[in-house]
Amino acid sequence: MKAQLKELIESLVFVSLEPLSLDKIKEVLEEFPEEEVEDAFLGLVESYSSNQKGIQIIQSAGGYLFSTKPEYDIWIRRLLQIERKNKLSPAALETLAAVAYHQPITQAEISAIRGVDSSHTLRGLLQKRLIKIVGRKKSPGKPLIYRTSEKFLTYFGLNSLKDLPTKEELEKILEEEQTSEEE
Amino acid sequence: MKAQLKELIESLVFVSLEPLSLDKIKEVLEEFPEEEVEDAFLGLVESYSSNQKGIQIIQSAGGYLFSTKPEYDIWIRRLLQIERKNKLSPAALETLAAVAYHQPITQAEISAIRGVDSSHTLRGLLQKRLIKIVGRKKSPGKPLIYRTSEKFLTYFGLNSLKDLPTKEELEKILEEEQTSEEE
Amino acid sequence: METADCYQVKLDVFEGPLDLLLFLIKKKKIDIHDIPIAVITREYLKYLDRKDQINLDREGEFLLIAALLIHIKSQMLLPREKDSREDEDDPRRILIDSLIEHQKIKAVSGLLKDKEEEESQRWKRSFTPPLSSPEEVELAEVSLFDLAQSFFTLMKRREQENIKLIKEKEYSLDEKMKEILDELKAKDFLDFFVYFEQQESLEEALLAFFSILVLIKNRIVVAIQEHLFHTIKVWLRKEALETKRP
Repeated sequence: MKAQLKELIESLVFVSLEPLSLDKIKEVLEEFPEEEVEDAFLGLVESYSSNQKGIQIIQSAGGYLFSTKPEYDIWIRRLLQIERKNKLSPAALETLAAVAYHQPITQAEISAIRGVDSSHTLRGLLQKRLIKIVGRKKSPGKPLIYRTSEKFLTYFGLNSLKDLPTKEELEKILEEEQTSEEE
Repeated sequence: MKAQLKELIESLVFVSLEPLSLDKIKEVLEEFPEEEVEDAFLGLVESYSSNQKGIQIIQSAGGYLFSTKPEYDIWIRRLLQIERKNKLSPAALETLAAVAYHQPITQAEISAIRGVDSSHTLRGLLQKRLIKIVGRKKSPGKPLIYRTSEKFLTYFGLNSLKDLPTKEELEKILEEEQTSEEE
Repeated sequence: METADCYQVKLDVFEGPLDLLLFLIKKKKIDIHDIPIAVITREYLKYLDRKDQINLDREGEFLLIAALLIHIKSQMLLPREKDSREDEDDPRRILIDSLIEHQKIKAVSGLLKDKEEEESQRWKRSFTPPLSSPEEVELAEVSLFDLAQSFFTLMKRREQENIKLIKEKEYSLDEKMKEILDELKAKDFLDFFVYFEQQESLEEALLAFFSILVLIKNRIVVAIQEHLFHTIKVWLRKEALETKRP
């Protein structure tokens, strides 16, 4: 049964509409002992981590899903006849970074951090659903407050916000950058 | 390269929206010798024919595609049903919006605002505890009146209903839709 | 049309007003924590001199920073009392903090760019076999924005039906019913559509609609459509008035 359980989980990850979490797998496989499900799941992830497969299991937004390897991108695009995907503008990326690190955050705060008015960029990100409105700040004018969305995580292939470097790590990166530039 | 070619073909079958024929694979992988592609393809099909996998390569409508095994059908259905139920449908969202901005409100009023009968959707929202019945209207027929619930606030991360974006704010966000799309 | 970020400087080596400052700081190889403002303002003015054309929007940002620099400079020149909060009060602090913050954000956006690049090359299956019992179509992610948007789109849709919205006025069904009855007493009948268009807000229109429905249901008025697709006329039932209180 164990081998079958692994196969079963494999099919679930395969058909899932979104990154599938272990919790949801357990919920679906309620008639099986939890530990067995967990073991089978770990076995599955391990078997996919070998380099012999064209498809991988990746972690994204708190769940697992199948994905192709980046190196096959050109042929896949050739098959699907899809042009290179549009990338976000530097302004959009910077605004996203500000939201990601300072959330919950208002438009005024983002503009202050970036040093330029960010309302337009913010609108674009909202349209793309990379950020979302989560409420209002209890301050004069009651401005709307923003957070990054689930889609933000999947778009950048992040499992959670914790995947981003911490503020301390960032400071270290910046220091290194400074020294290397001087050489 | 042979192993990689097998992986590459695996990715192509994986992403293909329709059964993928060997001819199409050869067309996409034009820079590789035909026999090599053929060999790799056969190797791939063979490696998937073992019973150790939850997903299989099956032949359908003149091509090949990945599929789950029929015996896992019940769990797959269970998963997809759970996933679907977890999300609010556009109809549910629209109804919820009508309640949020017009509460207290009756079913007839919601249906009038939306222009479609909303009784079914309303029931669903009631079951999800996103709205609640707060009494009856003192009008003929004494219709039930609805309000959004506490759960509604937590679901959307709101402190109070006053936190909902106003029409003006939303219009500001939406007005430059065209321009921000270009980013 | 160049939009919101148009006052960003776009050169190969740097971009944006704060970056200019950062760039200058790096170029002078000075410690960010010890900014000699005079040098920087001089550099900045030289930079402006070199430009043949000045975009006011763009330079406004620079001027803002220049003003900030001058302000800081003047504050530094004034004799200051030593106290424990000195570090917090140090005007340079604000600038330094925002510079560091901005540098961090820059670093993260570089990282996000790489992630985006990699992720865009990973392909996932975005479809699933259909279920035999079709449930409602689901939505990507539901946020407050979605909620508000769906409401206001709904309103827009209604708005196009010649009904204005907004207005905070409070109406009650009873008041509206009375208003309709008064109108009916004054005229012989009400043209349903004309009356509808006279309503100031969507709420009021809705209320009018319900009032009429209630009046019809209670057999106080009668609505008659003479031909298909014709307007509906609302008539008062004479006998109803005598037996029922409006």
